[in-house]
Amino acid sequence: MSGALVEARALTKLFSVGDGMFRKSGATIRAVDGVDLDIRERETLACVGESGSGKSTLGRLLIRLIEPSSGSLSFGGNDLLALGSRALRQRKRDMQIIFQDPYACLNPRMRVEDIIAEPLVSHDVGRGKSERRDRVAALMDLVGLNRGFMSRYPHMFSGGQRQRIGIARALALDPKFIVCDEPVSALDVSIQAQVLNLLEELKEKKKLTYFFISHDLSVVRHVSDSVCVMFLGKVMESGPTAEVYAKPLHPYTMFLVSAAPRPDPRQRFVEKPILQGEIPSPVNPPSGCRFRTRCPFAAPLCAEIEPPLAGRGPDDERRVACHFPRA
Amino acid sequence: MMTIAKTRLGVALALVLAAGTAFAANDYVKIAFTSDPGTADSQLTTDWYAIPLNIYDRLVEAQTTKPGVSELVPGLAEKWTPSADGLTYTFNLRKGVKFSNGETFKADDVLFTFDRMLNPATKALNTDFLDMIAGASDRMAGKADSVSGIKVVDDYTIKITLAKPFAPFIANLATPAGSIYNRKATLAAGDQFGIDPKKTVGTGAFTLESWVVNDNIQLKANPSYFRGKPTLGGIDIKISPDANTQRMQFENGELDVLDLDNATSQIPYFLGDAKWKSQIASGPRVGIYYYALNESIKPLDNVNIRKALQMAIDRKTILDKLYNGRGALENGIFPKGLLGNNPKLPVIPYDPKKAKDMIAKAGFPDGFDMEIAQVTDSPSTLKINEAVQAMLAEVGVRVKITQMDSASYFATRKEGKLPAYESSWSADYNDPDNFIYTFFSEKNTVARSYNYGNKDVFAKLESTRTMTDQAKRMSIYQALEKTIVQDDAAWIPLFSLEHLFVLQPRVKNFKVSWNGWSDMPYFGITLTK
Amino acid sequence: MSDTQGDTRRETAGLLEIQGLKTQFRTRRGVVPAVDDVSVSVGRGEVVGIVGESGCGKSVTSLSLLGLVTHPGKVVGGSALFDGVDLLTLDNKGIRAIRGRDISMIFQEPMTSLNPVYTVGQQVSECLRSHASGVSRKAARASVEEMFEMVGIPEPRARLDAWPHQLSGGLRQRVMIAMALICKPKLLIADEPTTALDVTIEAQILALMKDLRRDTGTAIMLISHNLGVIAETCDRVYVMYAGRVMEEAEVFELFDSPTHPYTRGLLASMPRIGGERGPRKPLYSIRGNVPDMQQLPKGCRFAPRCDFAMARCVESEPPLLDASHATGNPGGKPHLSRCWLAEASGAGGQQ
Amino acid sequence: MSDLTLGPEVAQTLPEPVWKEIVAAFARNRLAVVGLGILLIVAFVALAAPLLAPYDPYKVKLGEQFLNPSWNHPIGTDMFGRDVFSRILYGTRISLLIGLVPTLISMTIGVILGLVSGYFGRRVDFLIMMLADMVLSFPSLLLAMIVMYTLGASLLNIFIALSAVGWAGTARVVRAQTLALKNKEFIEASRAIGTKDIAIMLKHILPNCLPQLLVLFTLNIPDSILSEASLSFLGIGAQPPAASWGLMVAGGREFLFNAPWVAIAPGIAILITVLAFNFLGDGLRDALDPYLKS
Amino acid sequence: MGRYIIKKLLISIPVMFGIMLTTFFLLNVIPGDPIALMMKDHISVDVVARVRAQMHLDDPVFIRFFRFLGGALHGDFGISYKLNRPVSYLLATAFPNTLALALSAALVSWIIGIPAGILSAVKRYSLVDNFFMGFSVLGVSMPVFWTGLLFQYIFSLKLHLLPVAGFKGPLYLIMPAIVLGWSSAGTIARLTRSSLLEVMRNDYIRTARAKGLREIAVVVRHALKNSMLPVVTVMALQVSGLLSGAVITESVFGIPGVGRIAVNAIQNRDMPLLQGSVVLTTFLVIIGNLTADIVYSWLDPRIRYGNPEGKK
Repeated sequence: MSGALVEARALTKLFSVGDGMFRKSGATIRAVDGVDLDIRERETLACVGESGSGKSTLGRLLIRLIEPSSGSLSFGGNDLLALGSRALRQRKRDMQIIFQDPYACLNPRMRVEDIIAEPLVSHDVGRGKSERRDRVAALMDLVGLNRGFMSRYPHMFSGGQRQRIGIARALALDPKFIVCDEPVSALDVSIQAQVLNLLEELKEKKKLTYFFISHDLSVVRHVSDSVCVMFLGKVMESGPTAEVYAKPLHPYTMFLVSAAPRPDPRQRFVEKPILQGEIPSPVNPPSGCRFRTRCPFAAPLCAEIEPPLAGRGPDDERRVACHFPRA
Repeated sequence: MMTIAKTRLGVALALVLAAGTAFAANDYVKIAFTSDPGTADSQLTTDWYAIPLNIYDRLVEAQTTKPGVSELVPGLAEKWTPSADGLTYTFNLRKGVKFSNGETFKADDVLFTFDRMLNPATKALNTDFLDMIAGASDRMAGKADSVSGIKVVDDYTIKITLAKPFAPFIANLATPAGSIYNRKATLAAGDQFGIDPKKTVGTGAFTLESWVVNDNIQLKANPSYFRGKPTLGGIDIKISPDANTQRMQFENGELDVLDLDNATSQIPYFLGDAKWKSQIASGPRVGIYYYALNESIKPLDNVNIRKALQMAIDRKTILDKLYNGRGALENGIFPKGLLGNNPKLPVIPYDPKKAKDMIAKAGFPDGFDMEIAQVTDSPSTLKINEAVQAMLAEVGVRVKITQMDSASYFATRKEGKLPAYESSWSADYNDPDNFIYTFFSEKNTVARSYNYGNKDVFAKLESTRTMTDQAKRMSIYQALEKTIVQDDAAWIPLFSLEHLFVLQPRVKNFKVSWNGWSDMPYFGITLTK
Repeated sequence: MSDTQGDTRRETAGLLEIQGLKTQFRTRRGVVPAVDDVSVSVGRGEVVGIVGESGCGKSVTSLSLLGLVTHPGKVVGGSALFDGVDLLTLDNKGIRAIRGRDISMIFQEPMTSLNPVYTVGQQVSECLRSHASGVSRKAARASVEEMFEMVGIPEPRARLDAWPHQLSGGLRQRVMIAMALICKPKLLIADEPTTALDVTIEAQILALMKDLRRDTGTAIMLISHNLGVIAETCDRVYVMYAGRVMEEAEVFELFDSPTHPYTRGLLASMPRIGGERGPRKPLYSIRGNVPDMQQLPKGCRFAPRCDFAMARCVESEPPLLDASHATGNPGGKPHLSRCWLAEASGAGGQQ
Repeated sequence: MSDLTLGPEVAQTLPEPVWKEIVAAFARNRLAVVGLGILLIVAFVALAAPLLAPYDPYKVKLGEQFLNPSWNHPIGTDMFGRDVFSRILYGTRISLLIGLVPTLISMTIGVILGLVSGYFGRRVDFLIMMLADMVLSFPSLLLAMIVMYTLGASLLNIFIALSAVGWAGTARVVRAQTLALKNKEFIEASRAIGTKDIAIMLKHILPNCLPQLLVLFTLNIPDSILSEASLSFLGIGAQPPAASWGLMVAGGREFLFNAPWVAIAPGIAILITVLAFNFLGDGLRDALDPYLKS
Repeated sequence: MGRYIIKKLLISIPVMFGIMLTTFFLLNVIPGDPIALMMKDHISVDVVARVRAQMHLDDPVFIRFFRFLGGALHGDFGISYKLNRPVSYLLATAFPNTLALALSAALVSWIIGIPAGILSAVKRYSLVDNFFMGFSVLGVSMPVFWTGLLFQYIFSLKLHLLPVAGFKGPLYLIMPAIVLGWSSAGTIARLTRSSLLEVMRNDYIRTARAKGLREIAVVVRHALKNSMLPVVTVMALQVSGLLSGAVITESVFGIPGVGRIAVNAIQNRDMPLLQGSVVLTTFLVIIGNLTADIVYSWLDPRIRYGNPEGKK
């Protein structure tokens, strides 16, 4: 494919439920189920979905933090899954991840300096302590942290600052690709804006490519060039963000977009469609289309045949997995 | 699941309650053992004779006439006649004796009993007491179906022929190992003999009444005992493994007799206590305390070293300080009260200076290291070892005390590899053979880790056994004793001690057995109300 | 400290009148004035929103009302008249009688707010039976079932015997709402009721709350950090920051013409779904961080982060000032703002 | 996650051992402070035993057995005329050694196996936990006894026996903690960076187990001391004439009546020391409570 | 549930096998001759050699082990060398005594430990806390045999209230049960306390309070049941601890139980008896764990009605 930095085909991850002793006896969850994905260089692809949709798992698969059960994955044209552990470790310099929880993602028993320097140490970058310290200081400047706080422990920082530490750590090895796993959802609104702006700025400066995972549709709208909507391990719809939001093709996308509360009191006078029911169990997903049990437009066909993710519009830019796409 | 647990609890409590009904009647004398004997079959134990002594009789009995003195008296045999060559003994048996199952005692029972001991299927441990009978070795080796030397003449006469003359044969038969069983009952009992109280049948003054393993054994008076009904209602034996617990049970009135062998450390207390000092029964033990020296370990192979060690131990102080002086120093092998005891033996002096000199002359001017082994959890042994450790340190001998669990200890000793150790031996039967042969015969000296090597002594020990001339035998034994202890310094004799018991005031007629054993017959002892 | 002088609102025969509430946490590192002189009123049947970022004291305000602040927190001042009774002076027994019956609460985490070892039916009926003695088990069960139906729990009868872990997050929150409403309270305090839920479920719960409010007339105090939730649900809104109320206004007024720089900043920093803003354009962001509650600035608590801060702001803290004139809404519902800019003179000059 | 005692909004930071706070929380617990005080004294006594003890604790004087407590012998003498007071002072050393060494050994083993088991999971985990189950399924005293018999009674072998018995508990705790930590985002972050497994275990997981290990450590020490006493009761503990408290109690129990001090004094020494460790451990557990969970 | 139990039992088979193998081999690498031990001073080399051969004691150790194992699979654990009775009989008679002791001791530990734990959790850092925790921890801090000795001294010899030793009725059980139970009460109290403190921090406690429940109802109804969950697990782990303690207690109080049998078996190299005891005690511990699991699930509906889908 043309110029895609990350290319996933039929990527699948199964998790077995139950204890580790008798794995066979447990049921399996198809957390990510046959996902095709292209992320172009310097693009932000957002992945949006509710809990259990497999978006975080997908993010981890893309940088091979967890091993896929099947499917293929390439990074910069190279088969990522073919790499041995040593080569993979080398490869990891190019891809990083930023986590959701600014508290859990930093080891409470390490100094900020050591946290940010850990990638340098692991990859033996930089000679000596002082050189590394310089690089850490530069990274802290880059993400807007006071370099004087280098020897503090994470708990002395606020959530936003911790998220900056996490970002600095992710940038330490000059990666090309960063998976942002709900990087702002644990932050307050005012801090969220700061971090989003920082990510945007870094993307320009460092020529980064983002895979941006979020459940917050307005954040996604803001940061992404294109978006994929996931539901129970499957991509339901994908395409340029503005178009998808303006004209959702999949009923699920439509409900998602309309459900998000907006800071506008007049919205209360707008009759909004509300999606009924609960998210089905991932162990026993519904037959056919996984969304059909909640879909008000479901037809008998939906229970029988699973709709493929089919291209629509010019260049197949938009894709949707629905037998009866809207509009 | 819950209900199961509840039922179990219920069952357990019910059992506890049920056990409560088995309280011994008040006319039972209450005594204690430190561990369960495991069997009442005297052929299968070499160690636990208290029950056999009370529930069986033997052809001949060793009766205690005075403290430390015994004589052989008729038991189930009214009379025995040795042949002139000392090879054949004819026993005339007592008539009208009944086993507790009602069977009448006959010569066949004797034949059966002795054959059973030698029958390899029995796996008997006490064969040494009968292996001098003609044909015994063939029977033991499985080469014969019967023992050729035992012949029933009629119901009340039996003839036993020995392979070689063996002077202490009759005394041998008076040991608990010579207990007589009933053929019918014993065969019927099979492997339950000596275990199941109902199936364990003897002619003795008591019968086995109940046996709760590790807890309690009760013997009941046999009303039709041929010597008359015992005055005791029975014997209640508690298994109380912890000596200290036993002692508290005694003080709390839960025991009638406290064997101070189980609580040697308490002797000073009881001797000094106003309430108890008059309640102490004591008797000399026909037994000797000694240190064994392993001659295969350097420098104990050097006779002068061994002599020096004999002189370096202040036996008097040990006797006085650790045993309250209740005993006598011994200088040979045969302790006081044993046939052949030689009071004229030269005294081994306590002379640390000379000892040190001798050690230096033997090539150890700086002394040497040696090891003393003992079993774990034996505070009395430890006490004496620690004292000796201190005394030998004075002459430059550095002693390491090694404690081993008893299984390792006895196994190592059997291999002849145990270092020096302290132990005691008391008489099974009143004959010097029981001592000197046990320690210094060729096969036993290795098994007891002396590794004594005087071939001349070995030969004499074998030949003297077969002598019938009692006086001559004794003089040879005394000569050998002198050679072994005084010339060869093969061991270090220490002393003989008294055996002390404390009794509740209600216990009367308590007589310490002639040999000073803890295991003793209780026939004749009475309880006041 | 004398901010009540600027308080013009005295007219409400309100259901709840919180005046000058102060709640502190005494920690090793010092005293945290988590709620500092907060006054909130709720009228009968009114839906009042309290919005603010984490740590601003919005939850502690509600917990303080019912005496649920636990060690080392302590209510140290103020009053809270509820139907004429000062909740803060009630003894344990008195406040217990109010809890769950007159005022009930639902919490953020429906996962952990239900006791895992009792069925949801038991837990809801326990609430009823502890307040209405003499309600038979059977009758309680029937009312619970009815309540379940009302809050939109499918198969209500079967769900009575369900264990919390068997229910999804949305259903659990419905159970919590049923529990809160079973005694027909006058006031429902909803503390971040949808924060832990997925967007589609959140929409369901918000819709449910709107319906319930319409049907039961229960007043609601809705606590949230989400301006969207507040905008769509509330009648009147309090904006809190660092333990203080910064702005109070009727909801349309607040979103149309926010006067406090903090409120304005918050609104501006929100990315919007329908926004025309291009994706590359940075968001407005309030600089800096929430102040350390142990070392609060001397003047306005927002001053260090405020783009409009003046010398005066650093010097002295403004009281809640009437800002209605500044928004062209004089004489309407009260609009108060803790900002010197809201003073009649200076307010108009700023946009 | 948040510490609710502070209210959901106030507790902004992840609980993190801030030494001042831990010390303060610890100081609130009077028993723990008393325990710590006692242990400091015990440690001092252990170090200074030769200076404090009026007599040679091993000197046998057969003429001076069972002397009553007096100015010359504050706690009297024992069955060999040795000064009980001096023996108890010296016993501090052995008993602390018996408390510390096996605990250190067993915890080191337990930590390594627990880390490996929890981190790598699967077969290794299955095997290690099976082994731990074996150790835990058999009464520890009997197991220690068998080991003691196998190796022979000596101080070194006590260390080995108690370690052989004691590691399993630690392994389980560390494993559970490792499992809980393994999926933490900071561990994931480290893996994403490409950090080696061993470095992750040592740099990330182990330090986060330390509060638990500290508590476990203080509570395992008294267990070791008591186990040795039990082994001594069975005759396979420390070997005479060592002045181990366990041995002194076991040996002195025979003289409870005529010379009660011989058994009671070392018993009280054990009691006080073990109690102090227990109080200290409980206090630490309490003070570290917010940091014990992952 | 049934599958769970079966699974647990299946896992316990290799565990039990491992313990048997280990103990068998450990006790065989050391010198120790049951026959020589039985004969002690009366040793006769010929007799020992003959009887050893007859009892197949000279066979290689693994042959003996598998011979034993073969018997064990058929329920035949052989005959004790020392006590001359079938191992199964000996254990069957000793087991109820140990069970009675262990259960009553466990009961004592709960009676002391649980209220102490609750009180000190509710009144944290108060004198009440200190007193009750101090009292329960005191039990853990004394060597069992020493406590036993003092009890015997005080209650039997001085006060004449209870018999010193023996096992002939409930009266005889009182002291050993208290001594042994007290020694594990501290563990229970500790755990109850920390577990209750932890539970009290949960959101649902706040919910319960917000409902207007009385504080006692909050603690008893809402906190206690939850906080007992980890306590139950420890109660099961107590089985092993109680059996260890029983070894000593049974010896001090002369109770004919499994602990003493096991100790004697080790001391006497009585392999059949030792292996039987190993199987029994291991089995007991496993049963204890299983019971805990079952009680746990009975208390915790999350497991009882665990959703097979494994949802969070």
